[in-house]
Parts: sequence; C-alpha cells; structure tokens
Amino acid sequence: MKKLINDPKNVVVEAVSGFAQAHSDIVRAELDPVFVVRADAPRPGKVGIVSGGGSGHEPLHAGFVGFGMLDAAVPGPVFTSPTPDPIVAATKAVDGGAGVLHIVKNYTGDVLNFETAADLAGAEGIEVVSVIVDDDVAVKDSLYTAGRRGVAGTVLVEKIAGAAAERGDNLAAVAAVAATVNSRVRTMGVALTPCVVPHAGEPSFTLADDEIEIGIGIHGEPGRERIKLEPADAIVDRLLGAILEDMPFAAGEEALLLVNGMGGTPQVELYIVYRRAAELLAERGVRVTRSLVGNFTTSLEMQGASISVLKLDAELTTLWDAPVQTAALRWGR
Amino acid sequence: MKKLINDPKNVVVEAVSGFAQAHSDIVRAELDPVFVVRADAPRPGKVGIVSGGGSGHEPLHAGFVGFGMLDAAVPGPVFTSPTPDPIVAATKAVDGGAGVLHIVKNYTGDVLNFETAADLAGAEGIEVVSVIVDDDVAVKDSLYTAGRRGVAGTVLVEKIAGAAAERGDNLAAVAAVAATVNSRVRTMGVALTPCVVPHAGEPSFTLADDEIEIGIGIHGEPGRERIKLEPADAIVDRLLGAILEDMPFAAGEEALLLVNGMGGTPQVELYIVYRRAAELLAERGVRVTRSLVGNFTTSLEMQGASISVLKLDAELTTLWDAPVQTAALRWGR
Amino acid sequence: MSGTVDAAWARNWITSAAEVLAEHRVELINLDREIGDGDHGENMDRGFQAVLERMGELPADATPGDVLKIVATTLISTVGGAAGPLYGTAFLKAALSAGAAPELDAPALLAALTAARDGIVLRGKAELGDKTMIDAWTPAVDAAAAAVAAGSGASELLDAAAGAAEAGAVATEPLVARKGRASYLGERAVGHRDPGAQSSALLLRAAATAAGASS
Amino acid sequence: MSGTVDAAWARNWITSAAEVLAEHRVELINLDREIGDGDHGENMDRGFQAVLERMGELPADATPGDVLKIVATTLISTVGGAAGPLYGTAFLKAALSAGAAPELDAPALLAALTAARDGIVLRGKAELGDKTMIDAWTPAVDAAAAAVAAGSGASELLDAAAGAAEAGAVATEPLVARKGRASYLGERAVGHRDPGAQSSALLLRAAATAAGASS
Ligand SMILES: Nc1ncnc2c1ncn2[C@@H]1O[C@H](COP(=O)(O)OP(=O)(O)O)[C@@H](O)[C@H]1O
Ligand SMILES: Nc1ncnc2c1ncn2[C@@H]1O[C@H](COP(=O)(O)OP(=O)(O)O)[C@@H](O)[C@H]1O
Ligand SMILES: [Mg+2]
Ligand SMILES: [Mg+2]
Ligand SMILES: [Mg+2]
Ligand SMILES: [Mg+2]
Repeated sequence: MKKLINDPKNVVVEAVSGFAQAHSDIVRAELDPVFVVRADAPRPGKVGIVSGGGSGHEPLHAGFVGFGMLDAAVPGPVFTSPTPDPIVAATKAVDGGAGVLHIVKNYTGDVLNFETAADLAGAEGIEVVSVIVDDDVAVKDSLYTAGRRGVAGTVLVEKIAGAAAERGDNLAAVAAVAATVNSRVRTMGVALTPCVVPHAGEPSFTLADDEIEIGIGIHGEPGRERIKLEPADAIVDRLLGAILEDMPFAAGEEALLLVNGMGGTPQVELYIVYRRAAELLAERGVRVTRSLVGNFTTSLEMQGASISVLKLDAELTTLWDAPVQTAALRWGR
Repeated sequence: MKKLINDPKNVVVEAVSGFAQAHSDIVRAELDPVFVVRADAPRPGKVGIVSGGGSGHEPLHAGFVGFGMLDAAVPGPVFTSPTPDPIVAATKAVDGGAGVLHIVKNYTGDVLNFETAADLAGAEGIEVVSVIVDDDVAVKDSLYTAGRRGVAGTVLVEKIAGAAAERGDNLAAVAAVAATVNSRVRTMGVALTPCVVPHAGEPSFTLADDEIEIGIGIHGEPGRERIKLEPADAIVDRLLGAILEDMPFAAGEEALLLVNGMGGTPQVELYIVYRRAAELLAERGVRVTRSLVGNFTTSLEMQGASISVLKLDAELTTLWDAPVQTAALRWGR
Repeated sequence: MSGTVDAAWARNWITSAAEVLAEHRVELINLDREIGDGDHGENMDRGFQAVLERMGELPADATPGDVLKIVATTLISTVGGAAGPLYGTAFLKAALSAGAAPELDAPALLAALTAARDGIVLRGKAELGDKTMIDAWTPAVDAAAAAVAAGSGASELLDAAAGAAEAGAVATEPLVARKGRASYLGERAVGHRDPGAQSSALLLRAAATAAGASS
Repeated sequence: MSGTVDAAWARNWITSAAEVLAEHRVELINLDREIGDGDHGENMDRGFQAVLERMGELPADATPGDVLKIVATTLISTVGGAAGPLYGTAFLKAALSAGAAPELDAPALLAALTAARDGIVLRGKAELGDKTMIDAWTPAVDAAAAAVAAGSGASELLDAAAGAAEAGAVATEPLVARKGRASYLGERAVGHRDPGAQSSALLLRAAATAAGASS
C-alpha cells in the first residue's frame, strides 16, 4: 500500500482538518465528534441539510457543504458509516428552527446510524426527516438484496435539495424535492481497478489485467458482472442501456448527464465516456440540457466511472442552476 | 493497460469533443486542427491568452479556458507538445486586436513549437509575446539540464494573467504579471506510482512497492531521488523544504498554497498533505492567505502530488480573487 | 463450571472479547474484503478498544446488566457501519433483559441471548440463512435453549451457544447473501464466510471462556 | 553504387524511412520510456505516415529539394514534441541547401547533411556529448566529410554517414544527458540509448539503403 498518509487511524481527522483550513471561507470543522459545517451555521429559519457516510468518497459529502447545498457533512471512518453521535451533533449545529433533512445513502450501516441519530435528535426537539438515496440500477432485485445503493446521484439530490432549502422551502417541501430527485435519477458504474482502504492495506477486490466490473458500488462492492475489457463506447452502451431500461425517456424529454470519476481515472477518459453517453442519449431523442463531469463520488483511487441520468423538469432545472458555493461545486456566486 | 478509451489514436479528439459538449456554455472546440477556445472569442480589445502542451495533464489547459483565465488551449497528443499549426490557429481565433500572450511550460518540445507558432502568427500580423513557466525546483542545476520544468505553478500564472487581461491590461502588462507570477512561484512533486500513456501501453517508469520518486515531473520524468516510502508529513517536509530553500520567506509574508494531485490520488490524501504544508508554513511565519487543493495539473492516473507556493502581494491577491468561470476553476460569477 | 455468571464474568468477557477481536482483526478485515468492504475487523477492534477504556467508569458494584449497557452505548458510538448499530442494539436488549440482577442463571442468560438476537432482527430484518450474523446468533440461541431444557448451568450453556455460533458461522460459507453488502455479490458470495457471523462466534466463544475462567 | 542521388532516391528514402520507423515504433517508444516520456516512436511514426500521404502532392518533376521540403513542413505540422521542430528544421535546412538541383553529388550531399545538423543545433542548442540526436548527426557529418575527402560517391557517403550515426547512437549509452527530458535523470540516464539519436541513425540508414536501391 502506497499512500500519502501518516497513521491510517488518523486519515479522516487529518484530512478533515486540512479540508477545513483550505476552505475556511466556506466551512469549519469540529473534530470531537468529527463533522464539517457551514461557516455561517446555523441559519435561522432555513431548513438544515445534513448528509454523511463513510469517508473515501470525497468530495462527497464535505466538499458539498456551503451556500446552496449542504449545511453539514458527517464523515465516518473510511468506507464505514459514521456513528449516531456526530450525526446528532451536526444536526444540532445546523438546526435553525426549521427542521433538518438527513440525506442518507442506502447502505445498512448508514441507514441504521442515521435512524438512531434522527431518533436522538428528535428526542431533543429537533424535527428531522430522512430521505434515502438509492439510485444505483446495478442492483436488480431489491427483494433479495439490501436494496439499491446510493451512489453518484446523491450529489444531484444534495444540490437540488440544497437550492430548495436556500430559497426558503419548508422541511416537507425540501424533503419532497429530494425524494423527487431520487426517484428521477439512475446511476450505473464500472470499475477498472480496485482501491486500497488504508486500514486494510490490501486491494478491496481483485480484477485480472483484462477484466472490468460492471455495476460496481462505491466501496468496491461487486456489481452485475465481470467482463473482459471493452472499448469505452461499448462500456458506456452497457451502463446507459441499463439506466434507460430502468427509466425510459420519451423523445424530447430533458436530462442532466453526470459522468462521475471513481477517483483514479484521468479526465480525458471521463470526457470520452461523456461524449459517447451524450451521443447515445441524443440518438434516443433525449435532450441533455445540463452536464456535470468530474470526480464527485469516488472510491479512493479506484479507476472507473459512473454515469447518472436525471430526468429534468423546469423546476429541477431552476434549482440546479441556483447559485452554489462549496469546495467542490461552485457557480452563480 | 486498462483505460476507458476507444482507439488510443482518438483519445485526444474524443476527449476534446466530450469536453466541449459538456461545457458548451463556456467553450467550443475546433477539431482540425484541435484546439479549445472561449465560446465568446475573440473579444475585441482584450489581450488573448493561449496556452497548451501535451494532453494527459487535464484539467490543464482546456479546463482553464473561460472568463478571467485562458482564451484558448491547444492540447497536443498525450504527453507530446502540439505542433505549430493548431497554436497558430488558436492564436488567430483569440486575437481581439490587442495581441496574444503565449504561456508555455518549459519543455524543449513546447518551447520550440510555440516559438515557431509565434513566428508564424507574427508573420500574419498578430503581436505575440511568450512567457515560459519554469516553477519546478526539483531540477537543481539548469546549466546541465534542459532547465527547470513548468509544472503546477502554470495554473497560477494562467489565472492571474487571465485576470489582468480581463480587466483590460495591455499585452506588455499581462506578460509582465505572468512573468512576475512565474518568478514568485515554486513547485515540487512526488510520485507514488507511474502512469500509462495510451499509445505506449506500459507504465512510464517503475517504482518498487515501497519506493517513491521525489521531484517528479508531470510526464513521469524522474526527479531528484528515489527513496523509501515515508509518512505523508515527512514527504511534505522534503517538498516544502526544497521550495523554501529556493525561495525564502520573511516572517509575515503572504502565500498562496496549492496542493495539486497528480490524477490518481484520493482527495483525503491531498488534504493530509495540505494540512502539514500549512502547518509548516505557519511555523516558518508564512501567512497562507489563499489556498487551492485538487487535481489541476495531472499526469494521467499517476498517484502523487505536488506542492506549490506563490509569494503573494496585494496586486497578485486581487488578481487571484477576480472572477473566473472555467470548467475547472470558478468563482465570483 | 458454574451454574451462574456474575459481573466479574461480564467484565472478563469484555476484556477477553477485546483481546480476541484485536487478534482476529486482520482475519475479519479479510473476510469483509472478500464479500464486503473490508472494514469489519477494524470496526470491531476500534469498538471494543473503546469499550475497554470505558470499563473503568463502572462502579465497583456494577451488575452484569450495567456492563452490557456500557458495551452497548460504546459500540453504538464508536463502531459505525452496519455492525455498530446491530451489536449495539443486541447488547442494549441483553442489558435490559438482564436488568439489575447481580447474577444470571442459565434461564436468565438464555433470555438475554434471545433478546440480543431479537434486537438484531428488529433493526436489520435478516432471517436465518441470509448470510449475516443472525446465522451465528440463532443457532446459538437454539443451543442455549436446549442447554436450559437439559438443565445445564450458565457456563455449559455459553459453551454450547459458542459452539453452535461457530458452526453457524462456518455454515454461512455456502450461502448466497440476502442482506448487507454481500447481497450485491449474488452467487459470488458462495464459498466465503460472513464476517459478522464470524465476529459473533468469536464474541460468544469469549463469553464461554470467561465463564470457564471465572468459575 | 552511384555517384549522385536524385529525386527517385529522395522518394525511396522517405518511403523506406516511413517503413523503418513503423517497424521500430515500439523500440523507440521503449527507449523514450526509459529516459524520456515514451512518445518518440509514436511521434516519428505519426509524422512519417503523414509524410507518405503527402508525397502524392508532389509534381512528377519534383527535385530532391522539393521532397525534403515537403518532409520538413509535414514533420513540423504533425510530429510535435521536441523531435518535430528539430527534424523539421533539419529537413528544411537540407532542402534549402539542396536548392533546385535535380541531382546531388557527394559534396552537395555533405552540404545538405551539414545544413541539417546545423539547423538542429540552432534550434536545440545541443553540443556533441549532450546525449541527443546531435550525437548521431555530428559523427555522420564528419564521416560524410571524410568520404568526400576520399573521393567517394553519394551512395558511399550515405553508407559511411549511416554507419557513423549508428555508432554515434550506440555511443550515447554511457552518457549523462544535458538536453531534453533525459537531462532530468542525471546519472540514471547512463546505460540507455538516446531515442532521438537512434531514430536519426535509422533515418540515415534508410537514406543509404535508398541510394543502394536506386543506384
Ligand atoms: N441487515 C442485517 N442484519 C444482520 N446483520 C447484518 C445486516 N447487514 C449486515 N449485517 C452484518 O454486518 C456485517 C458487516 O459489518 P461491517 O463490515 O462492520 O459493516 P458494513 O457492512 O457497514 O461495512 C456483515 O458481515 C453481516 O454479518
Ligand atoms: N535540445 C535538443 N537538441 C537536440 N536534440 C534534442 C534536444 N532535446 C531533445 N532532443 C532529442 O529529441 C528526442 C526526444 O524526442 P521526442 O520524444 O519525440 O520529444 P519529447 O522529448 O518532447 O517527448 C531526444 O531523444 C533527443 O534526441
Ligand atoms: Mg463499511
Ligand atoms: Mg513528449
Ligand atoms: Mg464492512
Ligand atoms: Mg518523448
């Protein structure tokens, strides 16, 4: 294992400290328990939005704390859901009296720990509503699994819910728009290489030199199938095919296309993926009116990418375009 | 070699097409010859700024085309300087009558090809001034080498020169501020793993499982020394030590601290590096007033990072803070 | 072997569990790398080291229930992931079942183990055969019930429960998972032992060892 | 073996150079991976394939100088990197030296080779021993001069130049580089052949072969 770290036990705390220092105009960090919060939190009368989950997916979630998006992020240990304590602390720190939305990716650990935290915060008089994100179409049959996973679509949920909260929507409305985004976004990913969790010290899985994993999760959980390496266009056709099968588009409908890097993939490759995905959507009559390309929901240094398609309408487009000022996403301000 | 590409020969053209589609609000691409240009170019009366170099360093340079930064970027084949033709074409496309600045990283190929292009553009009546960036302190003795290399400091030169051009400075003034930034920025990098150039298909160099290369260039050119893996803090001390030895600071002087990822390094590691670098600068009495952390000047999927320190003054700080709207850097708009 | 277990047993159990989990940290990480995300050993080790540190806060006259309760809250606040809330709930329910009794006889231990198992099911909704920690806990509870029916004492009961949990953990190997991360693997989970079932077996074996030692 | 070379020779040279560079593409990439950035073979192959495609544009009565000129401009606009402008300048200067002559005798060839080498030096500022393509070109020019002094014809001259360039390329192996990317390697460049010197030797050997073939 070769990493730019000191003690594996200190990875999260040191990274969070560095992050907060580098972006002190936007956030501050608490280190006991660990969470990252908007520098100006709590904002009276505004619905607070908290997300979180295991570390190793940066910039998710701390990179999305700031004006127009999250009020706080709770990073757990690498690939491990945070415990309820920091979630409760973050929830309290952002409560401006209008209640708090928890955006939770659908992993057993995240769901259970956020559940406990919501109960505890509720017991202290804070109204908490949770929205579970499960955009990953790779998981086919939710009856025989832990259900679809929350992956890169989470970023879109956070951005759009954040814009709704920023313009003054109430808790029910913010939760509703978050749920709407979740219901209209689908994602599927591919891994070319595994990643190494610092405390494990070994790759999370193995792939032969000519193998790729289609439908990978963001912790290196395997996906639908392991196949031989193919040209990028063929891989994109598989990923996008699965997405469009799950969520058909009528000709003329509008979409946001997100090509997300898993952390270790060069940008040229992400744009090659984007190119083919946009081409295929155009062939199907889908109008790509908004785009996002980059590393947003990563798996440490994993090589690979995911494609997310969000079915837009006028309201979602307006909220997407609204100003945002975070470490990782910034426009209009 | 596992990459999300189609034919290695088409990597640059496909990536540039995808890039231009994804960011059509900011740029457009020409494909014969290949260059990326601001959507609103040329801007009458504004000094045009063109940069370029081999591909594989994204977002450098195309990711920095847009308001307040570059007017055009000329991507060559992967790790290979572009030829004069596209540089000339880009220069013409951005000439708004106030002349054009070429920002060139100090590699023999880039220097020679931009030199030829400047001559050809000059012959067509466009006033061109070139500024060579050579911020890499790893190269010790320029007398016995091709000289210091242009690395991540290039981003700072492009941002600040871009701001000067955007506010209306003339060509001499824009070139002067670019040269000033180059003279006040120092960079040094480390590689943990090599990268694979698509047409080569094999790693650019080899490092044992416990080895790292200190002072690496951005094409995998070796640096000062190959050492055993050390904790991140110790590596930062080496890199920053070399920088501060080369460019001493008086107590109280201000700096911009850039921690740049080589492409394949997880964000947590970049922030761990940032944390120690900021700590060390504080110990030396340097005031870090501006920061930038992320993948800006990469070497494909290489794992590693570089640290750049720019000695700020009021003028440079103002220009740094000025609005910028590019695919990879965006604030104030 | 004794007929009841007391607070000293509970303390020994926890000390021994922390040791055993530290020893098996890498093994559990590897099991979890194979069909999960490679953190289970790290999570459990971190949690039980934290529990060890907090044992000092207990008053001298703490009951077994008090010990179990502090284990519960510490695991909840330090383990994270799926295992943290699940084990936390298990220990919490066991603590509630144990109440304020200074000693637990075999029927009381059976009740506590059953409560723990039911707590895990309540939170995680797994059934027997889903390839989760339940596949260790349910056989353990059944063996404990058989031991009570056969008139065994607490120590024998724990020994039987640990043995059944160990067999249950091994028996997860041929299964396809239907809960937790391993469920995404489909057929590919076959041939791998569930890390949570394995850590459960280690925990129950530590309980049995502690009962033997403190007898 | 002939005393002069003509336009057919120049065309053959370029065809054969394109073939040889395609064959040696991987070898040149590997040399450049070891002490550079691994693109030299790709760059040269791309450039000479482009040259091949443009040969058709030449009129039937093109002179050797016309051929060299189209090579120059094509290399400049397709190779990129350091090698593109350097080889481009070399061919441009050789073309200017060759002028409009329909045939080149040995002294004219020597003048063209010398102009080419001087062009590379003008652009790249490398000296003999800097571990660059100059270490192939300068021995080649010296050998050509000796051939002229000895009264050799064009074909013999090219053979001597190619042999000297090959020896010069091999002789770069023990050197530390002072120009180009390899200069960053310091002592670590020792033991590796300079890719540009190697491609220069291949080019000059192709020239000699073409002179033999078209004689
Ligand atoms: N729904 C569930 N019910 C019971 N046990 C579960 C459930 N989901 C996961 N587990 C257990 O948790 C273990 C994984 O724990 P751990 O690796 O610490 O958490 P995570 O999966 O969040 O990384 C699994 O091996 C399994 O035994
Ligand atoms: N200043 C120079 N003078 C002469 N030749 C040079 C110089 N710099 C580089 N070269 C030659 O160029 C070759 C490298 O070419 P190439 O790999 O195509 O370009 P790049 O170094 O830009 O990747 C070197 O092997 C060397 O022979
Ligand atoms: Mg986990
Ligand atoms: Mg090159
Ligand atoms: Mg796990
Ligand atoms: Mg090269």
